[in-house]
Amino acid sequence: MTARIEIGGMTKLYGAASALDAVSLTVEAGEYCVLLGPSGCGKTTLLNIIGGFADPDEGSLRIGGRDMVGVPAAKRPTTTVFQDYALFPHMSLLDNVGFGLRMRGVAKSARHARAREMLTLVGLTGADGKRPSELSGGQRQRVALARALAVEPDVLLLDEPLGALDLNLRRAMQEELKGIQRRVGATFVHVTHDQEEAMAIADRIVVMQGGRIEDQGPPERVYREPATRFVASFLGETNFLPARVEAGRLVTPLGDLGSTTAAEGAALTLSVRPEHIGPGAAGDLPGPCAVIETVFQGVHRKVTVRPDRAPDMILRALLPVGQDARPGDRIDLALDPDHLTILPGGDK
Amino acid sequence: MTARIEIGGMTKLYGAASALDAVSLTVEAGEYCVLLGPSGCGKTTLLNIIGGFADPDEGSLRIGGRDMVGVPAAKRPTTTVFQDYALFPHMSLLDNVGFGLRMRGVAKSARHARAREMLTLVGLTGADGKRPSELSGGQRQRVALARALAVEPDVLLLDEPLGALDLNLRRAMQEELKGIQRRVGATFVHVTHDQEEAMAIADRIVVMQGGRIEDQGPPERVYREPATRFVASFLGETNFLPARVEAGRLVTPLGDLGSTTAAEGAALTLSVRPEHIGPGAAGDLPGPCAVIETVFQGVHRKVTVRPDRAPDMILRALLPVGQDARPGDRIDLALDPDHLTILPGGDK
Amino acid sequence: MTRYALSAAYLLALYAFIFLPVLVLVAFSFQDGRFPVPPLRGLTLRWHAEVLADPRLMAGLRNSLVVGLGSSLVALTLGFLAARGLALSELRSARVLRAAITAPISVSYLVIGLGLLATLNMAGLGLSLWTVAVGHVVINTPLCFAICAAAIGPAQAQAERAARDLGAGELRIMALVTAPMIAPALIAAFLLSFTFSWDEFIIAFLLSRFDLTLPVEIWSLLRSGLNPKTNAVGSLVFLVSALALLAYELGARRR
Amino acid sequence: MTRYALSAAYLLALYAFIFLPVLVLVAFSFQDGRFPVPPLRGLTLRWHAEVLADPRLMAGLRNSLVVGLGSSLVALTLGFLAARGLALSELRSARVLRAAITAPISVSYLVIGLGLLATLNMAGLGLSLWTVAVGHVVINTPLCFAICAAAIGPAQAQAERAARDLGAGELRIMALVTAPMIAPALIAAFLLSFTFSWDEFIIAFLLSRFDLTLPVEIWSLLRSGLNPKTNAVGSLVFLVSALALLAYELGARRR
Repeated sequence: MTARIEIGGMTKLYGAASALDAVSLTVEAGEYCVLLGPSGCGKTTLLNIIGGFADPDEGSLRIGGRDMVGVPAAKRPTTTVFQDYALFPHMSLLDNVGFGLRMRGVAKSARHARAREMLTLVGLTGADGKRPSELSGGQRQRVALARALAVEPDVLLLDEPLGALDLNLRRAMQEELKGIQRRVGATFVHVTHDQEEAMAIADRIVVMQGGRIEDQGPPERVYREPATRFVASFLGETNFLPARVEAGRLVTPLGDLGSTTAAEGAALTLSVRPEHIGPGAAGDLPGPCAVIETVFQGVHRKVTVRPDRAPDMILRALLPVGQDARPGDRIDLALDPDHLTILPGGDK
Repeated sequence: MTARIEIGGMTKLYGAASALDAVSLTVEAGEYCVLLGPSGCGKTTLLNIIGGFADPDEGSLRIGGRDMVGVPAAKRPTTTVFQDYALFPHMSLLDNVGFGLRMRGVAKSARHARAREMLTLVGLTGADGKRPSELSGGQRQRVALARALAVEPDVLLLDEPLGALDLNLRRAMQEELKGIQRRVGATFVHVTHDQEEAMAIADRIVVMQGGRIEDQGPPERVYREPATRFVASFLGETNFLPARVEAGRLVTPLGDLGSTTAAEGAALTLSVRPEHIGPGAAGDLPGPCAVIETVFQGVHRKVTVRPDRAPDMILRALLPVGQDARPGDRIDLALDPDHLTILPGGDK
Repeated sequence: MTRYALSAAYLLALYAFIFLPVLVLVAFSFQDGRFPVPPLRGLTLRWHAEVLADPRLMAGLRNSLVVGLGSSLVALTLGFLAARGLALSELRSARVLRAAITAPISVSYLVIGLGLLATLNMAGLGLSLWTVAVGHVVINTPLCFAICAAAIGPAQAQAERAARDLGAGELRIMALVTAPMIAPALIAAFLLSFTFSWDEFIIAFLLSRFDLTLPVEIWSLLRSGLNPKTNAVGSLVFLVSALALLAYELGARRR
Repeated sequence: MTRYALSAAYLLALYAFIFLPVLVLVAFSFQDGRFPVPPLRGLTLRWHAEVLADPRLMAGLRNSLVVGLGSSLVALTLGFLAARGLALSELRSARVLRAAITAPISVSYLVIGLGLLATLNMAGLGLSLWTVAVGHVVINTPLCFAICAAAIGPAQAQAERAARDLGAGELRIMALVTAPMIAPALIAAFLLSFTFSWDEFIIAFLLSRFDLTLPVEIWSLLRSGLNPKTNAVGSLVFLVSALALLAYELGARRR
């Protein structure tokens, strides 16, 4: 009912470009793993290789300890929830959900019972006889999930499963997906480019770019201590500050940001998220700033400012909504030095 | 170059259902007005009537003081940016943007000059000779904007102009739209169902439902003091608490929430946004709670809790990310009574 | 509003232009007299009865039905298999291969008839209803292919992929997923193919010897000039085409 | 991999089946001898030269070209106007009206030919190349309509709406927006319509008297049996169809 996935040195070329470049990844049995990245980063290729829809050029794939390279999709302990659901439009929901069991030779009454059970699991009790065309987008997504889970796969693969839903429904469904995963216990591998979705749902986020894994770990660790500049900017808005290490101190255009153990003279980049820059006093860093733009976001007001100490720089900060700020105003801001992330390399 | 829009008692029926039900609205000249609501609320119908693509069954429409009912779209001082852009695929960008001027008999050299100017305004300098198919979604959106602005309309109508873009691009384009509106000075009427977009961009938000205007005003006023229960929940997540007025005090299942001037004995509903419920002590309201679910959102951690004082109730609150909370934990929360919105009517 | 009036007038004129010939044909098949020209002297079913009693025409009708149904079934099977194979292949050359099968739609029936005649001559095979049927399979396979190919798109490819993921083999995928999903197109292709065969004259004329199809029999009948009997048998041909069209509207469009 | 081998073998067999007749026809038009059957005795252009020198065949060629080009242009215009009118109307009945124009595609050419003949008889009009052209307009208008109607979709409606918003009138919308947007479909409809007219025998046979189209001339030629000259003229017919197809591939598909 659940299995560990071990991927080693996986490479996949499309022509001269590599969609995957020596990717190694282990997903524990029963884990909810989200592959996150921009389009073209290789996340879907990786999912297709796990599911048996594409062959790797190099590398190993083991699911539950069994070698899977060359095994056709139909014979793998995996099923997939496709991005566009790929329901069978000419079949009732019962027949859609029971299709996998029918292919396995399960008798009609048994597979109907199981299909009803799965429809109940996804909250569609009593809709057995409907056709997919009679359902809303969110309901179709549930049927696709029920169909893939009906054959009790060890690993469920989800290819942008919420991509076709509108924002509110997407946020609701992601909580539900997580709940279903806890109940059925299978390993879930979920591909998305939506970082909010990934952070909300994942046990482990795997951030990919250009066919490589840039970072992986629990959502909070990846958000708060990103391994690379790409990860820092992809997982939410951030400010990058160029910094140099001088006499054991981090020196930025804004001033001295405290002591560090990094190598003397090294050129670094600091990442500071907007929520870690807030109201302050003139003596704080960055201190006095000119407001360029403000955007009301309900919970916060996001301001774009130009600090007096480094007028070439643009910073974004979140203010509490109670604090008014308009373009042209001058405000004092303070940066929280406990939430700096130090990344290698200078300004690019 | 800009004009005031006055709509009075506008009604539009589709069969027996009313798409618009006696809507009256004034948009000031040069204002950025966003019509916000779920699909089917009548916002697009209203836009179509302003643009001349649909006739009202009843009501008046004046633009810049001139009566517009019965005037064809081609003769109105309005142009539209359509949801799917509706660019002319067989024409270069120059010819697309210059099309309206061509129809007005402007000579080739003059309209090309103007089209180049508009392409520069939207950040597409030098792309004159390209075809729409060579552009990305965001660039097409800009061309549609340039094409509609090239004829210097008094009123620009935008029908879900950012609906086809992905989230990051959408947030970037909304700032740009606002900037362009300030530069050209025309009245913008923008239809969307995305409340974040509406709050970020609008001078005036008009929230619609069921063919009626539920609330209108500056984004902050509408977010912080919504006129109705619908507006409170559509503009962001919120908690509704049933309340009664007893001896001049607001009494809720959580306890006494302070004095009020509302009529004695009235059944009311209070709206409290999750960001106004935060960490507190056991003596605060709601006080001790059991955590049901937590969702990591980067800037915050959203928790769903069941307060001990009213175990039938579910509350959602935002915690700072530093504060750890897992399902099953017990935490003390405090509600900020300064940010209560009192809505008429009891629990529905 | 005048724009709509103009459109309506235009459409009416177009309908009259397209349908008038058939209406005249059918109307004068009921003419009580020897000449299918006005004035209409009275209505009679005599000519229709004569057609139904004519053993050669009835044999032609049977032959046409057999050739039409049989050749359409074969053409549909060949076209469906080719369309599915190409639609799902990831070959770069699929577009070219597709064009190559579709191309013969625009090749002259006359050329195909002449070519088949030459080929059969060469192979020393005699002419019969079988050779006519082969000719109709040749002309209708590209048509069936084109209709099936247009119907098989990403939705079918995705559904097949899902079926494969759930453990289905190729035959079951085709029978349980692909074919039912494009059933309206299959029905349309079969019926269109049938009406084309039903109507086809030149290939049937060139490739038959003793057992003739209905159009060839009618052509013989026409040598004695136009009369209400030719109108009556023309109406019969039209009736069968119209039934096929009705079946299409009921079967294919409704789904 | 065996699945691909199987598919490839199937496709090859299908191609052979569809193209063999035409290949045989063309090959034996170069036969140096009196009979278009194996063995191939040698290659000669004699038969092609004879065809080009035959005044009746050359007159037929000219007539066919004139009728084909003229009737296709008229059919395309009628079909385009009807398709645009219907596609953009918001009438509930548009679907029915559309079916009514498309329906005649499946009606027998024989029936249309007989019907037109009866109608012309009735109206007392004589037969000529004009009547053949009218017949071809009747059969090709539904085809042109169907192709244009399939090409005019929401994208065109939206673009027309935008053009109207920017101040364009109906004629300029059609000329500057609708027609250029569906240019590939217009080209396809015109060329397909031309090849159908080019190839058509039965209507041309029934509705002409002195000026004959090429298929009718070839049919006369066939009375004297199959010989390399019939192969040569068949190849000529094929060549023109093939050129139309090539024009389609270059013109319509490339855009």
